[in-house]
Amino acid sequence: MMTTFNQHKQRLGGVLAQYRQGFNFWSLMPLLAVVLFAVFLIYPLVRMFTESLAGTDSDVLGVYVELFTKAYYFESLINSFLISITVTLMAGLVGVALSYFVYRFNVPGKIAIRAAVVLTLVSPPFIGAYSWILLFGANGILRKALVAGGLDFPSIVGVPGMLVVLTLQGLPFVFLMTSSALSSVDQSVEDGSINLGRTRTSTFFRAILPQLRGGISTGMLLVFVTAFSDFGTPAVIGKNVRVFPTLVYNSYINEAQGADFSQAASFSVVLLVVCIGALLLQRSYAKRHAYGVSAVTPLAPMELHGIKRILVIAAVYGVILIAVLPLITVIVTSFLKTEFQRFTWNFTLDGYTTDATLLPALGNTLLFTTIATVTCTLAGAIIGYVIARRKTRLGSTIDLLSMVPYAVAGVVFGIAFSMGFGSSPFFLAGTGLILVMAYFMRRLPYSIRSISSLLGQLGTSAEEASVNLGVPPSQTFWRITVPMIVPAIVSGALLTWATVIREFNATAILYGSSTATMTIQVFSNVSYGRYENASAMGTILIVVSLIPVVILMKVFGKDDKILV
Amino acid sequence: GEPASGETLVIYSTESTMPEFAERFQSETGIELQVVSVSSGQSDARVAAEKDNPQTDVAISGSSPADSNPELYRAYEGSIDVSNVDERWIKGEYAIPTILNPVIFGYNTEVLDGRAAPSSWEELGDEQWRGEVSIADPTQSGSAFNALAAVYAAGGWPLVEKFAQNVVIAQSSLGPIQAISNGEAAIGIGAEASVYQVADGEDIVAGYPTDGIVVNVGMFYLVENSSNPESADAFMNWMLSSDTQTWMQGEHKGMRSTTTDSETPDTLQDLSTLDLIEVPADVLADKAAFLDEWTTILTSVN
Amino acid sequence: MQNHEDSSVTLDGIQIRYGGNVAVEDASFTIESGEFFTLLGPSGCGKTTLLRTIAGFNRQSSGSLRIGTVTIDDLPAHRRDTGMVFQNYAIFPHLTVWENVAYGLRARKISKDELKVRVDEALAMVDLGGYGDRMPRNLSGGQQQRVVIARAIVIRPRVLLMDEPLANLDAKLRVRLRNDVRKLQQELGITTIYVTHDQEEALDISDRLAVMSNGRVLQVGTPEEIYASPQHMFVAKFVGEGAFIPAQLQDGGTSARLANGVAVPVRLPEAASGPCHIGLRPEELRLANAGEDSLFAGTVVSRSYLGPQVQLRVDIGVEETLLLRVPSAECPRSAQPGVAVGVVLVSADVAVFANDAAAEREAREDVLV
Amino acid sequence: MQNHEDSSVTLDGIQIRYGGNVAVEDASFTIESGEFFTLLGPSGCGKTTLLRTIAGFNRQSSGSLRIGTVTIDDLPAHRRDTGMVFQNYAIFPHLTVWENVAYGLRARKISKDELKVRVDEALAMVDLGGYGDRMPRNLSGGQQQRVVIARAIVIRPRVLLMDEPLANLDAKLRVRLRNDVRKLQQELGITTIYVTHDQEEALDISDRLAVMSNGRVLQVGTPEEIYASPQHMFVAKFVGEGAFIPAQLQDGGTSARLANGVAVPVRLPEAASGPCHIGLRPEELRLANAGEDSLFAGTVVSRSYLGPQVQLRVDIGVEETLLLRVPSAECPRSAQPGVAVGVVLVSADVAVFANDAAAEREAREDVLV
Ligand SMILES: Nc1ncnc2c1ncn2[C@@H]1O[C@H](COP(=O)(O)OP(=O)(O)OP(=O)(O)O)[C@@H](O)[C@H]1O
Ligand SMILES: Nc1ncnc2c1ncn2[C@@H]1O[C@H](COP(=O)(O)OP(=O)(O)OP(=O)(O)O)[C@@H](O)[C@H]1O
Ligand SMILES: [Mg+2]
Ligand SMILES: [Mg+2]
Repeated sequence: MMTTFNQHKQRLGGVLAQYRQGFNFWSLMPLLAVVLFAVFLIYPLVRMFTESLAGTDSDVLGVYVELFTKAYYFESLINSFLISITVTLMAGLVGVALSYFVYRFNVPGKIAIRAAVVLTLVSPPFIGAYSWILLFGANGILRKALVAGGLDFPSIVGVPGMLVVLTLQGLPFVFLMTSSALSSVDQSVEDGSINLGRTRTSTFFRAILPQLRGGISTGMLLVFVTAFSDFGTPAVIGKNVRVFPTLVYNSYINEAQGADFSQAASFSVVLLVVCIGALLLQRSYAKRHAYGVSAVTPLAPMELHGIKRILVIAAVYGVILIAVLPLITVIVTSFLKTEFQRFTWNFTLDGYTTDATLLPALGNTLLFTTIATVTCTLAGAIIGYVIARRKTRLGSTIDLLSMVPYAVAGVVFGIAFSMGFGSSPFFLAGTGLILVMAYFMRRLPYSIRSISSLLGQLGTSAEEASVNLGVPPSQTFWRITVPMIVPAIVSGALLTWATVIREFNATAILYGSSTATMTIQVFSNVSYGRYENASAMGTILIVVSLIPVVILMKVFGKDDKILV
Repeated sequence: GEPASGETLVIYSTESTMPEFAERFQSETGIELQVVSVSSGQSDARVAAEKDNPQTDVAISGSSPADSNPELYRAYEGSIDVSNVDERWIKGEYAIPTILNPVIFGYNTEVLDGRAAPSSWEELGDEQWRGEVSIADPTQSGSAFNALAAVYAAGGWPLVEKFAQNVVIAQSSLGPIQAISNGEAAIGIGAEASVYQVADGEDIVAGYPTDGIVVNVGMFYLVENSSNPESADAFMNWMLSSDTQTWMQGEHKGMRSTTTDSETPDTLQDLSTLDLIEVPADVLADKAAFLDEWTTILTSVN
Repeated sequence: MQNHEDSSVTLDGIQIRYGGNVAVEDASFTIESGEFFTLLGPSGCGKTTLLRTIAGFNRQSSGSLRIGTVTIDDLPAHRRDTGMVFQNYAIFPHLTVWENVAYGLRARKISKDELKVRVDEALAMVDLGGYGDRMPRNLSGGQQQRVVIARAIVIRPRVLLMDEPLANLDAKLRVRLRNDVRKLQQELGITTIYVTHDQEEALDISDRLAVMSNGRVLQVGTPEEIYASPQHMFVAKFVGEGAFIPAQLQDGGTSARLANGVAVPVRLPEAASGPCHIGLRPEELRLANAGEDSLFAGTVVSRSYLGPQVQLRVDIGVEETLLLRVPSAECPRSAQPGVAVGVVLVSADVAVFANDAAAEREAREDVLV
Repeated sequence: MQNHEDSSVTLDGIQIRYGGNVAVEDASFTIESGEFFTLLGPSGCGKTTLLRTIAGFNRQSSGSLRIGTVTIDDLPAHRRDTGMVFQNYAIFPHLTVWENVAYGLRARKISKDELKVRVDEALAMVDLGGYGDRMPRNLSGGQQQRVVIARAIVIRPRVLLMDEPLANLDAKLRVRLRNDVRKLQQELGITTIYVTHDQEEALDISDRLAVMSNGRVLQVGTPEEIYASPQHMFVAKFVGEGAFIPAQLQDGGTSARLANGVAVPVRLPEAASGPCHIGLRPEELRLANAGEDSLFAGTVVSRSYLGPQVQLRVDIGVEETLLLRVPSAECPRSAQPGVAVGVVLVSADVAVFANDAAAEREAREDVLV
């Protein structure tokens, strides 16, 4: 009798203690995170979906049926699939090789290489597209030189151009993911394989590569999603190949449709379904190939000599050169005069001085990017921390939700946000706020994941040690947890900054009269043939995106890992 | 209230030269004009999406958006003086005809490489131009639509079919012009003004089809419930003034005036010498069906 | 500052669950003030779980904890005033050695001067006087471990908790550090709960120890009690070496008959019968001299040289081989594998264990991974 | 398949550098065909470096390596036909247990049937018969280690190299696995080079061993030779326990005088004089009985219970304390810290070591981290 009473009292005490601990900042966070996703992700997507069913056609599913029955639409879906899969494979191949070469061999200038890779991540793909036209188009400088030299080199405009540009655009994702996967492979695995009689090559394919599958597939997923949903690149270099994202975008802005967005919404839903499908496939694949190992002794760099070394260096720098060639082109042409929309070899600063939209666009870009980066980094750190450390019932829900934006293409984001927040009851169409919101939600998963996976690796013992030494959990967070994750926060912020600055697909749908960003103006300059202005603005965009990278390098020293 | 200097007016514009108008307008009236460069389709879509909270005062469109959504726009009757506008261009009470742009083509003589340049839509159906005629997507671009309508008028579906075999679809209205400019295409179809942006008279030359030219009328619309209706009115009246129209024609080769009281420079072929036609009535009657047929033909031939 | 008068720790029917699994079952014992108490047991038996519960990182599902006379069940971890030394790298990687040690003190209101004195003192205690400015990544494993120890003792906790603090160090260093730890604890007179799975370490260092298996505390006692009078065969096996042979009690429980027919005198408090196991430790056996009478006759199956001693395994025709340790100087060269030898039982009687099938199975699983 | 007739390994003046640092200096010895040979030494002494050089992962800067009569200096690692068991983590995480073991065989041209037979056989040898389909992450540490062993032996290498294969396992398991390893090696008759820093393990398992310190091989010999006749004080200290006390040789090198005036008989092959150290192992000493004459008189400073034995440290007024191990049953209760006792020297004479200042310093650094 007595004992049961005491047990009751204890149990009650326990519950009370949990309740008391339970209602604080941290227990509110999971809830807030779910609300955040519900409002900024689920709501607009659902609204887009309902809109897609609310067509003026009598048959609500008509648009979907049309998509699969009408060759004009269906072909673009097939085209997009073919192109994206090719691009994904090419980026995978080149990205893995590049990453392995740089990680493994004595290639000089590794920091510069990593910086170059991040840089290519920064520039909007259609800048690359039009640079490629300048270089290898029918009238391209380099193509003409090659032709003059007797090499019959076809114009790059069209499918080859799209493949090149989209592959280069995807390269950094694969590169970065592979690099980080490589860092968890232990040297002893390679030694073990060689010791068992395998050659180095066989060892790479049979023992090392299989362990990278999770990381590589994540990178390739990102390539696929961007390639499948980019309409800026086909718009500039596409030529006669209809691709699905262009269809989505055009259906949104179609003159013939009037104010009926059901087609745009339906197409977006299809795009979303394809990307989510890719995401689910990749997740289950990565899960099957997750080995939960971490390297005690990471793979040691290998000294190559002679011809092998030269070949590897040539391959690496060849790829890097191709990747930065568009950037160089942009910078050079920004100082060239255009006449009749063609560059001449006359120096001018007109590109920088004649465009009235340059300063406002720069201001907008800096403002939105900064706000989005700061909020995204903060929220990402907090939510990532909550997922990793505060075991809550909402944890798996948040985890799942934070996955979705990976698969939501920029166009779809734009359309969903425009439908969700553009008009009543929010009236945010064209405002800076709606842009920042979209940027925030697109990048949030990246921030969350980088923090939660780092914390998972670090383990809890340092934090427990702090609590054990009498420092309450709230202070422990600031004094132990935060300092330990600062490097990850910083490099995550850097990546957010770089990718938000170049955002185009969602921005194109959401921007308004006073909120045009640099990428929008570059695109409009390219479309109107104001190439010197486009190049000048592109150059400024490149410089601006580089600033934080440079600052970080100064602050954190020349640790090349900061760029990953 | 009165239009006030210091106000900010917004325009969704399809005209690449609009920033220069804006500069001039501000220096003359003190009213700032913010230009958002969009295509006709984008302009329509935005105005529709923003109907509860309009973000622009004026919109340019080539696709008669007020026909289907009159509630989005404001009739100009009473606030804009269109007395100097040539009657031919006036279509309804919403669209303000401000700029004329005949849809023609340009060609790159280097790419022609000795071949005779085509002089009519009919000739564009000739097999020798397979893959060398660049045109924007008629389902997206007003000028491409008008060009297609002219092709149809010149030779009906048989000609459209031959034409479809030759075209390369560019991804924007200015794409075809850029394609001839950088040598990607031999022939590019577009508005006269855009052709003259790249036509230097040597390599790139403007060509006027002899079997019917449809004129793109740059229609300006006043947006319903916009924030600065008075300034919008002031702007439109300024646009249609003979001063502005004279300056426009002098400054931008190929931009033609809708008005009768402005001076036309003689560097261009006079409008009256061109074989102007209307978009055929059966096309106008069901635009969607016409475009459907076009996309079907296009997908079937390549 | 703290009441160090009574810093005994009392566990009263502690049960700890992870979801549906019981990790610790009904642990009840008291650790005296100033005592060095060890939790000993194989991997996964619940040692860490119990320690973390005392520190306040897990909550027991039932039972109660006291430090001194105060119940601490509802005290959050950061107010329990226990210093914990974690098994692994719980060092703060972003702080210098000095700041690592000062960390806990800074949370308390202490003057700058006293802070400095106490941190320096703690560093000196663990022989890291000159290392204050180093970052942890520039220390060897042993040095890192000492930083963590200094960090825990500098706050003068009422109870010091150490979770396999020496597990990752090499043998020589482990022995040296365990002596240091013991000396430090005695100087400070601090109640210490130490976790290890190394039986020699546990015997060497502890005032008393608890042997655990599968979440249950099998026996609590001094090293002598545990080694010499194990209450369970699992304890006997885990804490020392020897052969554990199935036998049949006879003569009212005064002797046990092995499968080979030999009867061995056993010590048993009361009359009993039935199947059992007897335990024969190496030091209870020796080789018979030539011509000497011996209880067991067998064949050497292996001989290995351990330095001071030679270890022999002798097959006497039962399930297990006997284990003998002969001083190297005394071990006849002739005692090689295959040679017949006699084995003398040195002690008057031997330990005997009841056959508890369940306990047997568990014990075997635990020991043999 | 391979010529197993002569798989001896000969090191001839091997020097190995990392950049400017010499990691291994002038190693010259031969490991006989079928021998179990151990490299023993403290952390950082160059054991792994030497092993990796034999496997072909490092290249020596000078000297030459032979397996049998063939020089292998220019043979790439994957053609040396050595099976290596890595200390840790060398398991392929993406392959099942079965595929891990099959991995090396697949690189060879072997029929499907033979592959299956050999892999199953190897798994059976390490008691992992039923585990073929498991992924490594679902195995315990001991099981993983056995997979790695199976993987190395299945290719029937000419030489088996094992780098601290048991270092991360707990004590009980380590002892069990080392017996398994030894048995396996004897069954297969495979030349084995084993690396450890655990002296007991080295003595127990090896046919012969090499003791290394700071890149130099100090002594090569059988366990008995190493333990009982160490050539360097470092070897004596590292391989066993005891007190090493500074002394002064006298009487032409037949005895040594300690700082407290006591003279101890020493064994020295030839006459010598001057300062030296004597080494006193625990088994060379015992407590004097009441009234018995004893060489040393001292005071107990610590007593700890190790189970079969009690360990005492006795201060005899010199730099180091004597270390005694008394069988628990024989140790008087009275021998507690602070009590005066006599200590008898059991052996006729004791080991003596020349004072080599440099060697001394190195040895100390090595042992005391
Ligand atoms: N967080 C957890 N969730 C679920 N089960 C757990 C958790 N931590 C430990 N366990 C389980 O509880 C049991 C006791 O684990 P504990 O860590 O206390 O063992 P231990 O005695 O410290 O072992 P070791 O010597 O390996 O550290 C084990 O069966 C373990 O698998
Ligand atoms: N890759 C390397 N580069 C430079 N120095 C090295 C490298 N690997 C080892 N060393 C150095 O060479 C020496 C010998 O190292 P080795 O790893 O062979 O020691 P070990 O005897 O195996 O030690 P442990 O018992 O700790 O494994 C050490 O001083 C070590 O710091
Ligand atoms: Mg534990
Ligand atoms: Mg090593």
